[in-house]
Amino acid sequence: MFSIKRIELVIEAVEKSNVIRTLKKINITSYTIYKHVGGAGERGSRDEIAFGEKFENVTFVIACPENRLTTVIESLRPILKSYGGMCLVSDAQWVIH
Amino acid sequence: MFSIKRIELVIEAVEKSNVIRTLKKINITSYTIYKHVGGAGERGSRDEIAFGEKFENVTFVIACPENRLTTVIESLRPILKSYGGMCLVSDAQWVIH
Amino acid sequence: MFSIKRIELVIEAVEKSNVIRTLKKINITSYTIYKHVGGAGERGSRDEIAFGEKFENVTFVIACPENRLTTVIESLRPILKSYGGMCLVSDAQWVIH
Amino acid sequence: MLAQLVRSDLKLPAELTKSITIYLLISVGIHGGIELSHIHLNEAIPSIAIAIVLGIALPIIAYFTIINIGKLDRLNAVAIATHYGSVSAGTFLTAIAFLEVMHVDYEKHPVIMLAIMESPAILVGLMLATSIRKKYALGSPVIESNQQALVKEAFTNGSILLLLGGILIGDIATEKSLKSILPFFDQLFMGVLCIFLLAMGMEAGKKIGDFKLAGRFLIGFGIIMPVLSGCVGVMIGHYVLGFSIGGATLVGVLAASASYIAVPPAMRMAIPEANPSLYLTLALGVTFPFNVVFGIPLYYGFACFLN
Amino acid sequence: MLAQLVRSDLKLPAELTKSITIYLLISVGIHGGIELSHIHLNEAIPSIAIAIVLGIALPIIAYFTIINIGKLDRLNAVAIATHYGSVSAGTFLTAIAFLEVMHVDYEKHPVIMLAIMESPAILVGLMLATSIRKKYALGSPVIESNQQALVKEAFTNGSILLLLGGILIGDIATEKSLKSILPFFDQLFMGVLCIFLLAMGMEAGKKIGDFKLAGRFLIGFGIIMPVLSGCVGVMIGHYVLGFSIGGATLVGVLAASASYIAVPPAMRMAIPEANPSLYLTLALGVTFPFNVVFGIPLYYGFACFLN
Amino acid sequence: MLAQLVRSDLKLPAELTKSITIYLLISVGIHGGIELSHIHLNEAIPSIAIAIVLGIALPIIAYFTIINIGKLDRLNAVAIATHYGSVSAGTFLTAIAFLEVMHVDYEKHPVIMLAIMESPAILVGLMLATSIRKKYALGSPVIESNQQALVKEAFTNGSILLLLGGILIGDIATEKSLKSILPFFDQLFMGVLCIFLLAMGMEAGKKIGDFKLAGRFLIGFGIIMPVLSGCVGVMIGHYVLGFSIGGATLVGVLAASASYIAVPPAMRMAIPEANPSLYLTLALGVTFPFNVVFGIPLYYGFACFLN
Ligand SMILES: Nc1ncnc2c1ncn2[C@@H]1O[C@H](COP(=O)(O)O)[C@@H](O)[C@H]1O
Ligand SMILES: Nc1ncnc2c1ncn2[C@@H]1O[C@H](COP(=O)(O)O)[C@@H](O)[C@H]1O
Ligand SMILES: Nc1ncnc2c1ncn2[C@@H]1O[C@H](COP(=O)(O)O)[C@@H](O)[C@H]1O
Ligand code: NA
Ligand code: NA
Ligand code: NA
Repeated sequence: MFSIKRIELVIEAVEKSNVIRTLKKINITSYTIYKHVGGAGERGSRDEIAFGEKFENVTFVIACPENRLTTVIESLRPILKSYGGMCLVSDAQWVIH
Repeated sequence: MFSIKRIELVIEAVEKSNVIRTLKKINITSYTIYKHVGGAGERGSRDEIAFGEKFENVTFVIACPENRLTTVIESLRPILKSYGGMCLVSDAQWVIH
Repeated sequence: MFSIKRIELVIEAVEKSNVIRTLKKINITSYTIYKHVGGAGERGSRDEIAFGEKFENVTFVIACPENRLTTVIESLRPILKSYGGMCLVSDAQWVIH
Repeated sequence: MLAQLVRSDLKLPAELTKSITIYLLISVGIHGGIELSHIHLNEAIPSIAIAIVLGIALPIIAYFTIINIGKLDRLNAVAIATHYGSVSAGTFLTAIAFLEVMHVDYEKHPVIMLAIMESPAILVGLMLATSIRKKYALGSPVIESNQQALVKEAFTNGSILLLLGGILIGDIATEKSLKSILPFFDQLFMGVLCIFLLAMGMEAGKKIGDFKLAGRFLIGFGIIMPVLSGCVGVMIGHYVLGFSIGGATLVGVLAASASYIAVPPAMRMAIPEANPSLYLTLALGVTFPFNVVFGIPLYYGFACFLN
Repeated sequence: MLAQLVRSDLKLPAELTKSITIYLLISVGIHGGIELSHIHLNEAIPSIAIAIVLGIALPIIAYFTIINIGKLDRLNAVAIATHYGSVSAGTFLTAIAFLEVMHVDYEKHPVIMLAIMESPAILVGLMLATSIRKKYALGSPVIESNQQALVKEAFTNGSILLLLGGILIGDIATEKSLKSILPFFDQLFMGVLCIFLLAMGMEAGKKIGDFKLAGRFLIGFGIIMPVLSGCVGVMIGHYVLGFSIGGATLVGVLAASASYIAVPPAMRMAIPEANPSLYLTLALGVTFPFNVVFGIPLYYGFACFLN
Repeated sequence: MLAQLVRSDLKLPAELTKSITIYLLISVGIHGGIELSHIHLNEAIPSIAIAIVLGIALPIIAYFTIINIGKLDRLNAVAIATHYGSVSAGTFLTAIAFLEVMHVDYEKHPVIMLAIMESPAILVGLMLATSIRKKYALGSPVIESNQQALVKEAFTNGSILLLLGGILIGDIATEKSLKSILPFFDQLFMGVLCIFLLAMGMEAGKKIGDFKLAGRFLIGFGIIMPVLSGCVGVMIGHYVLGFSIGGATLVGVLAASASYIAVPPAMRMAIPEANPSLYLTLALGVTFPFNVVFGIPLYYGFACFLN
């Protein structure tokens, strides 16, 4: 096991492909995505509505080495600024296989 | 970035609106919800069955300031007591946008 | 509240029942499952395709006492070795109900 | 082969079974509504009254049976009993398919009864649970706001609204506009019902593994209770409501069937102390398949015998 | 009872409403395509031109109306205005059902117009937002790559492709092969549309709670805007395109309807400064139900009056 | 336009395509069952035997072809080869639609063969992989319990059960009760198949981007393998089973088609060392569209030529 940073990004579903593009640019190609995520925050409540699945959230979980954390966060920040969302960072151990 | 507490509450889907009401009462209006969550625990296994989606779990993730943690937990505890579930608390950093 | 280890295992959906069997063998019968999880990693991108839901990921979240951590991880490791995936371990507090 | 099906990996998508249920409820509502548009409202009052009486009496009878004969604790008994006072739309639909294949005519009032009988039992269950908790000085773990939510939902849950909506459409729509929607709601009905029964069968089959959990007494209860209430229902249909063979059979089915959609989550919220595996296994794994395979022909046979 | 429905727990599965939308778009495309196969391409050019002109003019008019009469900030105004330049397939389908129940014939060109009018307004909205940001020196928070993605999607979104795909099938398929698919795409149409309207109604009803948020001016706008553009549309259909009563009604409906599927996510990406609750409430909670209940008969009445 | 569709945002809901697959398998089973009810069981034995022989022989032939001509490692070769020994229900259904549009009659035995040919190839693949690992002293990363689960699933997977269930219904149901379900299972068949092909086409199209990954040899293999096995299949259908043009075409299609539903997850579990992108791209992105567009008419033409 070695230490990594666990980034948990909750963001509007319309921004999904934008986030993936952004991560690719800084060479982050490993991530996990949860779709159909509901939520509530400053921008009101977000939930699947029958005719607008794009008004839900998606969650990205990204495990990245500590020294890459700032790069990742700085490239995600503009998206968070424009479209809102939540980004949490915590410590975790990666189990080597 | 500043420190917050990350609360992760896994609870039966029937209790979803009850949890939202409870959080509202203590002025917590920001949370993220994962639906259609399966699981197993002391109360047997819970999974989507075709005719009873209400026998699944939902997961709430709530990022809250450390000084509000006790209030949140104490107001959720009665629900956990009656209906079971899991509530984990961990440390995380909130990325300011 | 008492301290536990939070294990977060992202693995291919075909392995779901295998993981459950493995956990049962070491007497772990409490876990939470997220289905229809997308992702990308060394083994390419994984996402629901209309004719192959088994090519998605599932995520297991397991809260276990610290002294059981090694057992759990060692029994999951062969699966991770064969089929890839991600396994993160972090510290959390379990809210007693 | 059925056993294979159950043990197999095959799972109908949950959204499909929900969609099918919606379709079937609206369809059966429309059918009922079309026929009822020829009927005066007054004529429906006896059926409505009987539906309410059954919905109140059945769970009480079931409760005392379980308590006195079986040795279950009281709150589990209430939770189970409540299911038998409500109805199963799936069983009702199968009975209609059965009558149609047998070319037996039936009155349409039972469709209204189906909508009405969803709710009263839930209220009775709630009241029984509250009084038990008081009498035996058990602390109630039920959050108050839940109780209010429950009462509201007992009367406005989806099935009721879909059924009543269908009845309304069938009742007020002109023949001309009905013509354009009937290919969808009428011709496809039996085929869709087939898929529904397949899904139900698989769901029911998955519950069979939990049989040991329920124990012999409860399994016996899950079979004898519907037989008795089914026969009482047929008699009420025949003697009190004066229905034909088909109509009396349907009243029997309403009485005999146990809810597995609306009541289980209501009981989970209202009586968290009870074990959901018990009532789900009974309603979905024992009584539903029993009614579909043996019960419906039995109640039909009994209705024929009375005539 | 409708209110009950809305407040109830009942929720049609999201995948069901999506599937139904797909079915309806293909079906209406096929119907259109069958008729259009008898028509020369040249004859369709005027309708196509009008569709583009409406798609460009309507959002601009709507924008200046909101800015001048209401006191909304400019970016929210653009976001709302854009919705009124695009179209709502749901409203269009309801209008077709209305005409069919009334036994009124209609030209099939509006089906092509429906496909075309999805896109231009989105581009106009984008351009308005960009020029406003420049003029008032607002920093643009829109990520560049989003802008490109948006333009591409404006022309290749699902609804357009399904409609055009249906038109193509209806146009080129032989009568023999059509015969085998028509039971599915034709006979079921009205029944499926029923379920679609039920789902839409429930979705729209859930928006009613947000009315206070929108304020009096916007609600007024959400009703008067479609009335005016609907009547203009009918006049264009009648005088410019020379359509019959049915065809003119449909052009009116195209002009009057506000998109609630394609435009909202586009505006969310293009104008993150705007409040999605405002435009969603207006398009889905005000204009859509208004058009379905009052608008369509009104435009039809106006078309009759012109003839 | 097809390219547009693929690149677009449009995605049929996954639950819809699953539901459609279930419907199509049951429907084709029922059709087959109705016809087979007139046939003696003995007459079906040769078809069953041929199905098993093809299921065993084809993956072995495919394996040695890939190993000898291409330069793929052995385990990837096994994984790919296994797909060609199994069958694709989608291709089979398209072939039936093709024959029906051409008004060509066909024997119903191939429906049984379709059910049977799902399984044997998976077992052959498992055995090949095991023996390769032994021979080349590769450590097996496959968890033992997985192997058992796999063998069980090979014989009881959903498609098989739905097909056999349909056949059973068609076989034993009386004409009267069939009448009530046929509007659903018969009249809608072709329309639903349309939507299915649309979904499949989009899925297949999304695989085209992975073509470079597969390399020239594999793409060639994905086209030539079905042509050869398809023609052998037609010859077996004609000379060994004595089928008409339609029946021989279907045997050809069974031999030519590569599984993309049952086999990929089985191979993922059985041979984790192999690259899923390779076999998914080949089965879904190369062989399926090739068979639908060129293969079926080719095998049909060949069957005509033999007669
Ligand atoms: N404090 C919080 N805890 C958990 N989730 C949050 C929190 N704040 C925001 N979110 C999530 O982020 C989404 C966007 O938040 P906002 O931009 O504040 O509307 C919400 O829909 C929630 O899913
Ligand atoms: N140790 C655990 N680790 C992960 N999830 C758990 C654990 N215990 C309980 N859960 C989750 O909480 C739900 C309710 O647990 P219980 O009340 O113990 O039946 C389960 O269905 C699981 O999803
Ligand atoms: N660094 C990472 N961060 C988040 N998720 C990951 C990471 N690496 C792998 N995963 C997840 O694990 C799955 C399998 O990874 P792999 O075996 O590397 O292809 C991926 O589809 C992701 O969902
Ligand atoms: Na009952
Ligand atoms: Na418009
Ligand atoms: Na084959």
